[in-house]
Amino acid sequence: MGLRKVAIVGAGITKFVRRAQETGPELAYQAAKMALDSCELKLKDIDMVTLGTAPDAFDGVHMKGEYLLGGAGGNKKPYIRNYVGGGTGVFAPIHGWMHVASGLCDLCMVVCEEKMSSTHPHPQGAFLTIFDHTTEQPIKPTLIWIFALEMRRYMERYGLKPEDVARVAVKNKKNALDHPSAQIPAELTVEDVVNSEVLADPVHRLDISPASDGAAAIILASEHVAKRITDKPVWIEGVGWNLDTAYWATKDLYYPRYVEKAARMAYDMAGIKEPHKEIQVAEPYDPFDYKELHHMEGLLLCERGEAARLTAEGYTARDGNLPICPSGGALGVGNPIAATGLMKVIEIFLQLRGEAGKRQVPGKPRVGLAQAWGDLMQVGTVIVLKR
Amino acid sequence: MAYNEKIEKNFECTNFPGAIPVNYVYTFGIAGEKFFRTIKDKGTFVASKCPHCNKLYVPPQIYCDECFGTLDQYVDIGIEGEIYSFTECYYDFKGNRYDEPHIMGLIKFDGVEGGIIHRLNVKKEDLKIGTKVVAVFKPAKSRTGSLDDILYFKKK
Amino acid sequence: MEIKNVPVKGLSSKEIEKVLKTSWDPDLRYRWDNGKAIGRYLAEFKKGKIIARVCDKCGRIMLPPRMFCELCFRPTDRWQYVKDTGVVNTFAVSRVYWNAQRIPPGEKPIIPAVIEIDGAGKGMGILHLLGNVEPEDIKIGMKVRAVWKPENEREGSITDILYFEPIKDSKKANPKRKK
Amino acid sequence: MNNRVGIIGIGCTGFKPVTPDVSYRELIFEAAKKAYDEAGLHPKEIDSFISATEDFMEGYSIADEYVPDQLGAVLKSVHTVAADFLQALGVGYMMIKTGQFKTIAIEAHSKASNIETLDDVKTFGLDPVYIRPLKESADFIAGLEMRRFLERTGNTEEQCAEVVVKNRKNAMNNPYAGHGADLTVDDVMNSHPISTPLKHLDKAQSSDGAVVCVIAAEDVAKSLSKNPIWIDGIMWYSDNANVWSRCMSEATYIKLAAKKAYEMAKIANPLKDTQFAEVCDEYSYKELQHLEALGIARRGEAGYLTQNGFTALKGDYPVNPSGGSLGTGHSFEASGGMKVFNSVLQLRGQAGKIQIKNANRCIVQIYRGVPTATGAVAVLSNE
Repeated sequence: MGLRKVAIVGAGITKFVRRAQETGPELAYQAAKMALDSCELKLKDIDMVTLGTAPDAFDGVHMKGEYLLGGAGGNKKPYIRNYVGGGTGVFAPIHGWMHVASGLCDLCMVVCEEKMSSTHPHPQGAFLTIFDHTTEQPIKPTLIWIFALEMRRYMERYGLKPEDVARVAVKNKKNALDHPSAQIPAELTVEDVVNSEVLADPVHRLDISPASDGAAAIILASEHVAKRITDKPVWIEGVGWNLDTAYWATKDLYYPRYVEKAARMAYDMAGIKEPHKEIQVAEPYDPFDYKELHHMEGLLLCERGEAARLTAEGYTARDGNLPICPSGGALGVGNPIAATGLMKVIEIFLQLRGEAGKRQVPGKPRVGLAQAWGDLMQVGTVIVLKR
Repeated sequence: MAYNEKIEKNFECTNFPGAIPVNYVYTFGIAGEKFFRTIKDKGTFVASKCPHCNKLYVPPQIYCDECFGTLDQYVDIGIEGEIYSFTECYYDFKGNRYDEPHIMGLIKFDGVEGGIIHRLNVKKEDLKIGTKVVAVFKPAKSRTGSLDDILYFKKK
Repeated sequence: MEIKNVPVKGLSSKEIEKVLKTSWDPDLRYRWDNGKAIGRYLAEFKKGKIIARVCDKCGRIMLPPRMFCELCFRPTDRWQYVKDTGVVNTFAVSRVYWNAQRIPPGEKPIIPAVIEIDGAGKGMGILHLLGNVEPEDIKIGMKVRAVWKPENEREGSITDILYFEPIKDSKKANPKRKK
Repeated sequence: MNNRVGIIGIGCTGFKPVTPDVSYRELIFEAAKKAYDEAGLHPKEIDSFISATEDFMEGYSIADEYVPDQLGAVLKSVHTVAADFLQALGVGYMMIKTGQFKTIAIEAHSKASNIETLDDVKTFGLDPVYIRPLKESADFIAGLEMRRFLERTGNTEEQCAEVVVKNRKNAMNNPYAGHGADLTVDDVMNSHPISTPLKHLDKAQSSDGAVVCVIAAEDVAKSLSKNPIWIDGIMWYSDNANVWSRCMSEATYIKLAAKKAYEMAKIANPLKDTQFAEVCDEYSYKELQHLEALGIARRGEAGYLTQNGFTALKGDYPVNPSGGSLGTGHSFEASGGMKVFNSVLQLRGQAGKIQIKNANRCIVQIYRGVPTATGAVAVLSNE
């Protein structure tokens, strides 16, 4: 008995915005409805629903999975919320894959939502409590610190300059000009980024993705059902996820070994031997610009320490050899955490179908990848899609 | 045995305090805005309508529970409903005990899905499932567009 | 299908003032049981000492201490004091407080660092602060030492160490460092 | 057929009102070590891990960060569901059914005693626009539901009290339960109201504890374990997200979940095909409501059956022989873990004083508590 094949057959996404008037369930609804409409399905056709959303502390509702349920189409259905911090957006479709691949259902809807603007005055308050309550929180850390600590370690290891990293922000924010959901697309220069306000050196303001509200959804189908729904199914060929120790200060931050582990799990399943040759378009997670470089290396899409040089050479541009974040990524489209990850999956889905419009990468790619990262420099989630 | 060492003296049991320091501001959403604006401006309730399934929802929601279609029509359903269930609640949201219980009810409206959960101001003998009730609002001037614009439901 | 029109408009900072809202300040307070490992760790902080746990199977000397070895998955075997000196593994120079409020210009930045503690296993770092040093003088690999609160002010918390400062006589310490 | 999923190891710390001597990490380690030892596996040999947890119960804004170490799951495939243990077990079941995974560990725990403001946390789960601003205890939702349920089905408050008496008595003989007591119906009826008709003794008090369970594909389960417990069926369902849109006189989510789980397990009549059930009794009336939704009792008859000893430990069909949440203590996301653990002991014949004779098959059911309408049903067997 071989594995059941699972395809993405439809997708929906809201605009990513700094503050939405819509409630969380309303955001989820907008994305879910659009996904259903995109493949001409009704909610009653959907057997099961899985929802991905990051901390309860964003939307500001304890057990927010239950709160979002109705808008996500979960009423009177098997519905569950999955969660791996910032890695959730790419994990949610993996969770959906489990639903269909297990044979428990033929059609599963995957919805991701985040409404960060509910936190007042700023979501950073919720980030204090990601650190260990006893051994770290008393010194009042903030999320930006941990990125700054990791970014410095990474830059020091490979002798990178701020400009080397800033190119990622420039590229992605520019790519986002063509994305209808984009919150902060912009035409910037490397100087703009390195001269922007220092938050926690080496992290500058324009190195960071914004806080956002938004939602995204996809529809997954088993092989025989997918073929009835669309003549352009995109298959989930590999899934991988990995969680590193919570004692984050006891590992070397220069390399995301958990991303490599997750990638290898997905590549093994997809039968990919040489990812740098076989992956034709990728959407690694880029909440901070250096993270894209970090993740390219962890995903084995290039040699360690090479990602910055490849970026400078245009290798990762939309028309480069290996387009990276052609959507505009979290840096340009915005970062409603879980919805961002699913936005990346949707981008690869569209790229492989040749339906990415102005963002379409050349060469009719057949194999693509999306990846997200999360927690205390801990989680890698990877999905490999094929046409 | 899971450990070689365990705590054996009760004064070695220590704990460490902490908190999650977060504050929130919630928008009422597309349907909620309509609902509370109508309460504020007109002192009545609106439901959202699904023309396809011929269903009404209160509080209004932007989707139909039946067909999942998008709802953007709103219908005035008036302020009269009936008690679907009720309870005398003895504790507040922090677990503090009241001297006198608060009477809470779920009020359903004829021909409308959903309902409104709010305080009841009803005599003991009328506190029954099925009793017809009507909403009592704050004076129009002092209404802000919030759940507290409804003072309570009383017997019709 | 190409995605062209997407729902949800978003509100400007002015528009948000005009829509109806409600607020909530939840009171979310906890008292976390320290248990054996962290209980002892904090008790030793009060005494001005840092203590680790050792797994005799893999030989790791672990900070913060734990009663189990997460890699061997067995109980750890013994306590071991480590030094209150260490090496800067990485650091940042923060112009923001925990709540993203900016530190006023002219005031000193906060300098968080991962410090690998001497005597603990390789790579065993803890998150703490650097002090008594100018940001430009800090180097990865620099030797530092804990500056403790006066004994009568310690309360059994990691903040019993105020910060770590460079060790003057270290070869790697920058001679330009101002007092 | 060779594609069943079996439980091959389960560890439980027991449930107590407080656990001041261990950190949450130490608590979970103990359960994990027991489970892995029973399964004969080192965590390095386990394919994937699932934890069931909610942020504000842990006091972390991203609670899933702190899952891996005490499970021995560092650099392993680990994920979290914001759901009950039983739903996590369902996800594990699904994962094995994909064919990509052979062994999976599932974890849930409660350190509810560490939450100073548990009432505030529960209120924080209410709808922020339509319910929370009323500033009432979250339990008033249960009061509303209990009233409607009793009124519409004819079950009585006294019959709910019988549930409390039965379950807390059962717990006296369960070494893993922390709230055993010998009560009378009058004790329950005279306890102070929380939100009428719900009274203090109708509500399970919270408890701390951890459960870890290892499941495996049939071939692996048979090779590793002498007495695997099979998951014959498992499914979870949610009713309408909005409290005001639900039918309060029945547990629709369990009706739906039970139908699927029974279908998977090929159960036509739960009373005939299973010998006992562990059902959610976070509030006393919930046990009756769930028994009716599970088809163990007909509508309106659950209270009568309880009163007549049908569901007692020595009755025709014991319900919550462990003591349930009322007797064990409400352990939030770990509730399903407590129920699965006790059911596994029963099916293996290791339940000691509360052992039910000839127990081959049982029903385990959970509910996620107010304000949710989410629940799950599983059918477990030893054959």
